[in-house]
Amino acid sequence: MKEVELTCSATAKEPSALRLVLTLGIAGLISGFILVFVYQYTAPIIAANKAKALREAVFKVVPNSAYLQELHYKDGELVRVADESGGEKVQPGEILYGAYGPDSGFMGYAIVGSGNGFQDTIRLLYGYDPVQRAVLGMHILDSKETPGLGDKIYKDADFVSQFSPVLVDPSVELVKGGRKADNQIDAITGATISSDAVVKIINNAHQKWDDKTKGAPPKFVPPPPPKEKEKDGNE
Amino acid sequence: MSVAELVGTFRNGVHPHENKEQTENFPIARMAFGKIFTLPLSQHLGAPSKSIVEVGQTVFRGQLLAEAGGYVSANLHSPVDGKVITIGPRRHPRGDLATCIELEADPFSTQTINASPQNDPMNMSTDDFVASIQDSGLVGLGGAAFPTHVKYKLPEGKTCEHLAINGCECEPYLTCDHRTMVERPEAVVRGITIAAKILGAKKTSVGIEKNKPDAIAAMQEATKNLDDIEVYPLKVKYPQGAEKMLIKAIYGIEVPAGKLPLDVGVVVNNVATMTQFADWFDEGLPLIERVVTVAGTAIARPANLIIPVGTSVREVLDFCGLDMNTQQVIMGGPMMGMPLSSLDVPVLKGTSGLLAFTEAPKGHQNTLACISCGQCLEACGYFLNPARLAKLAQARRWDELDDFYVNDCMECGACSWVCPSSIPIVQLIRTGKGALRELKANQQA
Amino acid sequence: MSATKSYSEEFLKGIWKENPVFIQVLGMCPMLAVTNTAVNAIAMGVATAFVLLGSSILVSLLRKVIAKPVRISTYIVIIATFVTVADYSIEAFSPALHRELGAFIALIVVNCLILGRQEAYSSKNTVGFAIVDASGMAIGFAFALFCLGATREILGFGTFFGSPIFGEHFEPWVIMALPPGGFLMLGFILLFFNWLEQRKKGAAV
Amino acid sequence: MIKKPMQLLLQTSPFLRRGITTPRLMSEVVIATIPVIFAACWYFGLSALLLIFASVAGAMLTEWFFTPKKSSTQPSNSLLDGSGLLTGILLGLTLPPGMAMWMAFLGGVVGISIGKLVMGGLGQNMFNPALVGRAFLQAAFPTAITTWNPPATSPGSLESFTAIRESNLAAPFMQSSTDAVTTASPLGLMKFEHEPTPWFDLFIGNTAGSLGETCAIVIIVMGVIMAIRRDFDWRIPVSILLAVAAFSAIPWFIKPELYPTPLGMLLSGGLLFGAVYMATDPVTSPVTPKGAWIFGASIGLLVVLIRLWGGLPEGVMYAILLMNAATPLIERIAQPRVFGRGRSAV
Repeated sequence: MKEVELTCSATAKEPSALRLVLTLGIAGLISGFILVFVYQYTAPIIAANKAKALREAVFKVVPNSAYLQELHYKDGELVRVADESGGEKVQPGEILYGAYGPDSGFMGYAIVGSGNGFQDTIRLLYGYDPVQRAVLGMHILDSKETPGLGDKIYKDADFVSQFSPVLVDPSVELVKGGRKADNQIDAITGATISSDAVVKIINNAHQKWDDKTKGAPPKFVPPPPPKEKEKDGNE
Repeated sequence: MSVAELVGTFRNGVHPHENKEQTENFPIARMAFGKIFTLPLSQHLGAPSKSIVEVGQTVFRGQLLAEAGGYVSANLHSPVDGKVITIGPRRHPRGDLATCIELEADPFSTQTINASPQNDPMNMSTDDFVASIQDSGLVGLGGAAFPTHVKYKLPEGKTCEHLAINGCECEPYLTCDHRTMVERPEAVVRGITIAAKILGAKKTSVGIEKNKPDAIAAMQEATKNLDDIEVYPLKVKYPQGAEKMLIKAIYGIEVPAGKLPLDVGVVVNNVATMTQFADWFDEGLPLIERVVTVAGTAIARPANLIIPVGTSVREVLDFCGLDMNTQQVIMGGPMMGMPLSSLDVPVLKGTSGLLAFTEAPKGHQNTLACISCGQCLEACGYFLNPARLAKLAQARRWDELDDFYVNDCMECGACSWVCPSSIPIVQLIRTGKGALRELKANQQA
Repeated sequence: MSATKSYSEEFLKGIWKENPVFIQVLGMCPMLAVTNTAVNAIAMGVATAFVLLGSSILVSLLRKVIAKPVRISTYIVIIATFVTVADYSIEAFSPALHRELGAFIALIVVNCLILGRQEAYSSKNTVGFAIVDASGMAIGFAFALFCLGATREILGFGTFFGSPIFGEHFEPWVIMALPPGGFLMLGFILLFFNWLEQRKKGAAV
Repeated sequence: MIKKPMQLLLQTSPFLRRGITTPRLMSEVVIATIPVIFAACWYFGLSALLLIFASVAGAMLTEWFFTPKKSSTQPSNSLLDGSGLLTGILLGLTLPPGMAMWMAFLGGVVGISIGKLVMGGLGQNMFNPALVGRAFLQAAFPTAITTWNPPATSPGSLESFTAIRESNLAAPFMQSSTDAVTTASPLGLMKFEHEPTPWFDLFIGNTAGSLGETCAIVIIVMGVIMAIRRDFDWRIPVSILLAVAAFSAIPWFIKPELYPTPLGMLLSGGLLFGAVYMATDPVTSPVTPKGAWIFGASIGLLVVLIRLWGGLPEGVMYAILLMNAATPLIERIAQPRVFGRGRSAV
């Protein structure tokens, strides 16, 4: 590029410090204004998107569910995260989701698990029924597995459908050449390591939550509808 | 049991087709004298000699024509009875013009030499001996033409334990040393006796490659009553005739880089030089003629000929029946010799062979990419990395050549011979050496 | 700078003669990472175009105000602003796309193409020319991304804009869907452009 | 008759040449692959020929397309030196028998273009072109290249020779892995099932694997012949095999039930083929004798590491490619000691 000026002109007077501060100040001010405006406008939409994505995932792994609420384990029982008023914030890793049917009846839990795959960390969500002691469904949230091979853990419908349901006792087991028992998953040919990772993640997550989900599930408390409306009205 | 009998050679090296059968069984013959003799004043290593004759002066065979121009220089004698016709520039086999004394042979002379034996060398002091050899104009007859007397003047503090006599003749085609050993073993032994006496060498070793069984037999026969001379049959391998390789082959000693054989107590001489000692001291014959192998595909009657120094190459080749379609004429051996651009150049003191070919060796024309096969490394007697040197030279990275010891290279040509991609490695190394020398000179200036 | 330059010339140079990817080899990071499908490539191209255009206009407007010693910092602030705007907007309106492009949207900040245009052009030209130059460069960049993305999608997934073109038995070239495939493909495309160039030269001789 | 003045050639010494040229060396290696090709046909039938043909075609066509034409009548050197042909054959021999022909062709194209031509042609390439082609195929078609067909049940019979695998003939861009009969390679069996393969089967080649790598005996014999003819540096295969034997013996002594025997390591997978035909590529291996030892031993170590503890059952290809990259470095530190000097200072 011929236009590039390689050196500052030596004859030009060195600008004052005030000028430098002013320049950056103006740039920062303009930038700030734009960002505040954009953030104001997009933040609720982004939040709504995220919530919607999560809901969809939960409803997928717990079939026929229609409502969900965030739960966490406190003082020997699972309680709603929403009940925490002013208390310490709950870490995302300590949250699981209770899924409820259209009649507000408890359908199962949706649990997030993560662990090492073939390439990178795999994050997944699985539905769990503490009564049947079975995984109801599995959905990969995040993975960078090899396209065409490892990515079959979410692209291959046959593999995914094996998780609805699969028994967790004594543990979910990976086998080759077809599943023979209700706690078995048939590995994807050529992607044994990725399949194994999925099964391991579920087993690990189950170990963590097994005892905590043995008690009675908390009741579904529908969110107060007027508040939502108010927000919508503001827009 | 010596190291030589166990090993019998040096490490690495190559074995080109010997091609000696053309001449190895013919006795040495004498070529008829020609008309014109051209004698360059510079036909040895070192300073050119200085002419002491005038144009028109009549000279006789064996008469001194030019005196040594310095310590590292040699005298020059007339090979014929005749008349000096010019002293001026003539074509040198190197290709350039050099000052030469041109003689016209006397057509009526019998060309017999009227010389008398020198003093008894066995009773001479070293200094007298050295002066005497310098008078004889003797230079190394193996090819480099290094004035012989220099080797016999041992520097202060150095002693010579061993005298190594080089009868390898590892260059293909050449058989002049071979025939000399077969036909004049007693002259070789006489020379060795003189040399060993002067040097004070305790033992003399004659290294001969095993492809010359008759020469080995003749030398063994001639030395069977002499305890201090031993004949070593060596494995046939090129470049075994190189001084340091020969020392390694016979004694198993590596001469340190940049040092002389004398630093490990060895003096190396060619067999032909030994016969010259005998001729000079016993008959008074200075170096005015030598045995030359004339061979090659373009030669109808290959031979080993005694040829007076200064004879025109054209006369020699025509005498041996030169083919009309000759493509290449080489003075010396095919591995280290020099190509002639013209046949009208004289035979020199260092000329061991004249080879003429109807076609140039194949594979020279197409240089291919280096595939790093490493064969040049296995050929190099000095364990250099010729491929790397050639690449550096080609890339003109002269200063890096020194890191890979380019100056240790003796340019034997084994790497070029072996290269499957026909890369002119030696040529590139020569170029690199020259450029490096220039670079260093400039840096010092 | 000569006064005779025309708008059309300034516009076209970015698309072909000084194409940011094929000729200047700029902006390699997004180029290699997110061009595994045509859609991703175009989205990245549009996002970059938005940032480039926005910051070029602003820089050109402020070119008399910006003090020389802090100009680079100022450009970065301006560029970062537009990148954040683009980031938020994509996340709000197309979460799926945002997930695909991931961190590479934020990395537009360090795309040397954008900073390069500010330093080399917008800071020295009027708004009109800055817009024309930025549009040309942006289109050139997007075009290059598209070439790469389309080829990689066809080879890596057997689809074009998501619709299969080879039928169901297509064997995907896995590597083309991975970042190394970007390197390979870019190499091949550069090879192709050089080959074209050489042929043109050859024809001219 | 007028005597024509002689035209004397002026060259520098030496005036003799050994007469063994690079194309001749290449063709000797090509000839040395013929028994391997024959063994491949014996066990895998016509598929072997089809795949080799396809990869050779890919390699040669690319070479021809990109090589500057000197004149219309005289093809340029690089096409005739046999290196492209050799690359094609070697690549073909490293492919599984069920691979699609179009993939083999593509491998040849990539191997020559990226592996050789973009680096500046023969002698300039850093990586073995055949392995570059195979690495590309491995990255692009990981399923197809690890799908092994079992060898013919009655090797050498006419039916098993002419029975072409359908997957070989897959149309360009289409899947090749439709063949139902697949099996695991000996290395895969050992790694994932801890099930060793009888060494005699490995020795004669009656196992699943790439076309050229299964029959150990043929490769060993050809390797010995080539080493005697000095077509390559014998130190490289010898040091690779010694290193593999040595390094794989250690874990085997500790846990014989979990790790393969050193003999099994030597005979299975592409180790012998890689050591004899791939690692010995002169261009991409060190020229110095010391360098050859370092190069070979490092390959052996890497092979053992990848095979026993890596994610893949086989590691010969990556081991060789990695050491190819290290070759200039090795050459730098492994200069030979110069005659009459102490340790080389470089």
